[in-house]
Amino acid sequence: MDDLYREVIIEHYKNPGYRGHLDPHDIMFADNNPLCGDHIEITVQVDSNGNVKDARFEGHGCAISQASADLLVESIIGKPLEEVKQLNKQHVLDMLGIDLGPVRLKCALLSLKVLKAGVYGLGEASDELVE
Amino acid sequence: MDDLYREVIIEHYKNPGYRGHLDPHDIMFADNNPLCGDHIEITVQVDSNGNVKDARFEGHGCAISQASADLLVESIIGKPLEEVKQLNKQHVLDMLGIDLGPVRLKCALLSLKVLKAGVYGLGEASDELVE
Amino acid sequence: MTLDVTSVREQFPIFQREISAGVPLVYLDSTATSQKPLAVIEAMDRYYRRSNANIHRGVHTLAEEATALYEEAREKIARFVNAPSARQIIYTRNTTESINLVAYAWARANLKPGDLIILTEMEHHSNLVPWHMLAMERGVELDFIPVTEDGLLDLEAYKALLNRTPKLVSFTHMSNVLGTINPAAEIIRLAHEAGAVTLVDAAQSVPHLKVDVQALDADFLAFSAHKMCGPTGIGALYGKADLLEKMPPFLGGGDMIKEVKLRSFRPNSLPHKFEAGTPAIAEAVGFGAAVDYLSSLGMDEIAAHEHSITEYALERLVEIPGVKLFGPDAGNKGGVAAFTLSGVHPHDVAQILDKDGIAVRAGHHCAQPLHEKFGIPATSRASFYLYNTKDEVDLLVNGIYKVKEIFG
Amino acid sequence: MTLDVTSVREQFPIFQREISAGVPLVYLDSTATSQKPLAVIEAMDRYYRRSNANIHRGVHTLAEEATALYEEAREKIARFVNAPSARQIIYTRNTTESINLVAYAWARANLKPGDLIILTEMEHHSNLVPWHMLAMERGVELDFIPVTEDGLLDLEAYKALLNRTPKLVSFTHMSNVLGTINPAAEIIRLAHEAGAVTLVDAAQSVPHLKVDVQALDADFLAFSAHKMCGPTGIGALYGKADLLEKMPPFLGGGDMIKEVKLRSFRPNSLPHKFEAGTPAIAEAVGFGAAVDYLSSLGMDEIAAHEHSITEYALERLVEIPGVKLFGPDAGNKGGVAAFTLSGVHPHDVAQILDKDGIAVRAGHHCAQPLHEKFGIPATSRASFYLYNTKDEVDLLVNGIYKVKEIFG
Ligand SMILES: Cc1ncc(COP(=O)(O)O)c(C=O)c1O
Ligand SMILES: Cc1ncc(COP(=O)(O)O)c(C=O)c1O
Repeated sequence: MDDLYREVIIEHYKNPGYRGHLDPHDIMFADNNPLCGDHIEITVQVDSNGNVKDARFEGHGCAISQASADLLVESIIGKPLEEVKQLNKQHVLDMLGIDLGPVRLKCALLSLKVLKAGVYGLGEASDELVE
Repeated sequence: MDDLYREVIIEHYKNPGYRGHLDPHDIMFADNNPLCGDHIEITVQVDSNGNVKDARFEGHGCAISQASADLLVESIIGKPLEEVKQLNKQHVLDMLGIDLGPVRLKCALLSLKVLKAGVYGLGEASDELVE
Repeated sequence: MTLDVTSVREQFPIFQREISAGVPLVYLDSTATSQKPLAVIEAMDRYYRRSNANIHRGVHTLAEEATALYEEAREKIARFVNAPSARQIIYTRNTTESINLVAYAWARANLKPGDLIILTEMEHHSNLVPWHMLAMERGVELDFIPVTEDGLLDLEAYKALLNRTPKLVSFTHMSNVLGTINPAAEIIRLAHEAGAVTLVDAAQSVPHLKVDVQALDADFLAFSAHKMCGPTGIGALYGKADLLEKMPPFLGGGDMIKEVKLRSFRPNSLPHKFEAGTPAIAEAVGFGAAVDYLSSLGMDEIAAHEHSITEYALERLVEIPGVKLFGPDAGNKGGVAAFTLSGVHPHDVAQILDKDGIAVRAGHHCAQPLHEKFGIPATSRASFYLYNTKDEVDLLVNGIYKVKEIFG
Repeated sequence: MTLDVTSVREQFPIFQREISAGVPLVYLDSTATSQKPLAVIEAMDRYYRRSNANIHRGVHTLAEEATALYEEAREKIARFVNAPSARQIIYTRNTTESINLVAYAWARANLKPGDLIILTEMEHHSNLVPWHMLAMERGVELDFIPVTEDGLLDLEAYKALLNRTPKLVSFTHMSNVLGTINPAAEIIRLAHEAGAVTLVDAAQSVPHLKVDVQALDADFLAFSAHKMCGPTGIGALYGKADLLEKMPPFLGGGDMIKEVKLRSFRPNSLPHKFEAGTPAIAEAVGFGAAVDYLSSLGMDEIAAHEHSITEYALERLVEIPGVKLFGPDAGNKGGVAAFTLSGVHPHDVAQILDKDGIAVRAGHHCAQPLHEKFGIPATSRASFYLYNTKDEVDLLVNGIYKVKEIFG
């Protein structure tokens, strides 16, 4: 199998564990990648200690964007929001375990961008969030 | 002496025979070369047979533009206007007897352009008059 | 005379490169930009090594040479599209700037609130956004010729739209997604009968077909060098002389003026009126070389070659289970095959193909509204040009089978 | 470290050419456009031979490479002028388009009839005509900082103008005729105190001096690659992020959008918002290579070299009877010597010098109002860059003596 599409990606793409929409939620944010139309919405519930109680993503797009979203959401459950705020690009790339050029990087990082814009309570998601 | 500045050019530049402004005149036209600021005005008197009775030029600019104007004015005196209308680029180049690139060509042909715009009674002088 | 593809390919140095060790390049993305033949690369190289100077205002040898090269290229381009005169060819950066030039200098001077502009549903963003901006700024109205299920313009609907006396009909000669070659001459004839001015987005037609602006009777026609074997950074706008002459200038600066005072200026004559500042000189030289190169092969021969590849590609692609093709069949279309593969996102298709050196594009191809119309966010697109072969189509087909396997 | 001119000259292939048999090129016209070093020519050549593809929207290897090269060049240019971030560098065609971008997208959105723009009497047409067009269209007012007899800006007059609360002060950092290096930081500081936005025409300064947009505190700053060893067809606009972000887009089309619907669009973020359509990709690569080349030599070293040549040239030229020099003395000026020779038109001077391979420019150098101020239609202009030598100055001086002889 092609190393670019490691089993983990195909697996999370085809059988995502965290697809859905939480209602009620404490945080919700959505954005799309203008270059290719990938779309990700993330909803998060926060407990009284400021930790992520639960989270889900909705969206459509390529295997990399959807698998990244699933992996990312999985990785934050139980974590303090303060820690989520510090997550960076490398966190996502480590989970994917592949090399990506600048265009596909945008697909991989869309969910992180959406998550951080939501957690920081921003009006717009900017690329600087995931540098 | 440099072949580009044949004696005829330097001579007509330094001692023009037809510099001046005719008043009254039947035809008057003026224009300048936007690329370098050369300026030529030509005034023409026409006799009852439609021949050029007299003509003069005024202006300032490089030796090539001013010598061409002097040579051109000299060459049309006595000629029927209909013949003047037919004059082309080659007429001027033959009198100058030199090779010119596209930029200097504009200097050399400015007087012909002005003359023809005047003779045809045009509002604006266009490069097509001297092609 | 059919095209000798082997010798054509030898003219393009990029085909010597490998995408990774042992994996040659299979370039199926010419609709985005074409590759460049030696003749074009070397013309620019030579320009910089021998003749580089600023143009128009210089008396010295290099300036004279550069000016001559720049203007000769314009003559070549004019002949290539059969413009009556080279002064009707305005150099721009690309098709996009050409269209914006019309939107700024013609439309803003001639249209008032409520005036109608007709576009089509298959336009590239370059022929949409300039009009969106105008609509927001000036209150002009936009309406659209619909696209049918099989990817053609609905000409009956167009005729109905014309009853609303549009001021401008602006449409693509060939769709960069569907490949549809629109009946430009007829669209223009009908527009003129209704009193409208026409703008042809010829970004995809001039590189691939013989385009004759006089036979089309186009008022404006826009194209880009980079899609027709020429360099990036230069394009052209053709316009009818009377329209161009009446238009106010667009960008102000050096070269586009006859005279400048402290508080006023007089614009220069055509084409210089629309070329402000130091232009893309080396790129014009390259553009001229591209036109020479294409002419030397023959546009009819190039079109015939592309047609045979496209026909073959459509045949082979349609056989693949899960592949859905968009656009008309080969009879009505240029060398473009846009498709979806069920269950796999186009980006993933493109990326897996890339591992085998196969370059296709994935996305909305700057035609988001068209994709929306078809209810899909993106397609994969293979496109063909003079240097492509049927073997490359086979490699594409094998690659798609591999994608299917990975996504099981 | 002083510049090793011999090894610099070896990097410029054009110096191997002869203007006619046995007559080498003496290029004294870098203010119009500079010559190009191998590093720049080869970077573009390599781009076309190896990596050519359309950018931003592509997934395949070539598209990824081209995108990376295009964006890396932007980073280099940003560092070269010390911009806080690469997204504040907008690629344009040239300085002229950069200024027009500000005139269209910033000024048309922010200025109303009666608002004042301050320019100077020494501006290039590129920093005059866009404002003339705006004045005619929108009724803004223009006023001018006067130039003194010795070619400096009259700063007292400027301070008086500032009392009229201008909205914009737009001025050249270095005059392309007088060579005057204006005190940009001070002009900007005073403008800001008066509440005005500033635009620096840096077409002549960025190639020749170390320019730091943050130290200057410039709001906008415009320059061209072709004057700084880079290719034609590309330039840049630097802008402060908050200004650029608030501006509406200028040209509409592909790449400058986030999303397009049939009747509306959302603009992209910086810098893409201002880059519509396929950009000058190879040219960006060449621009990046030019900046690398200049940086490798050191801008301070380049400026020092030019200064010593200019000092020598002014000394020698002033000795020639009939020669009149314009502009301040070497202390206040860049590598430009504009002059008249009594009784001989500058065009004739330039043409006779050209016979000896000496390339100087003659005319109004796109600064007609300045020439009018000095009461002359044209000047001859010799200009110097990193590759020029004192020997070349001597050839120029000998050539002028020859002109005098011919016109006897
Ligand atoms: C001071 C100045 N401003 C603007 C320009 C215009 O530059 P470009 O022609 O590259 O747009 C020039 C170049 O001639 C210049 O010298
Ligand atoms: C149909 C069509 N129109 C316009 C364009 C825009 O061309 P450019 O990016 O060269 O301005 C393209 C290219 O993608 C196109 O395919």
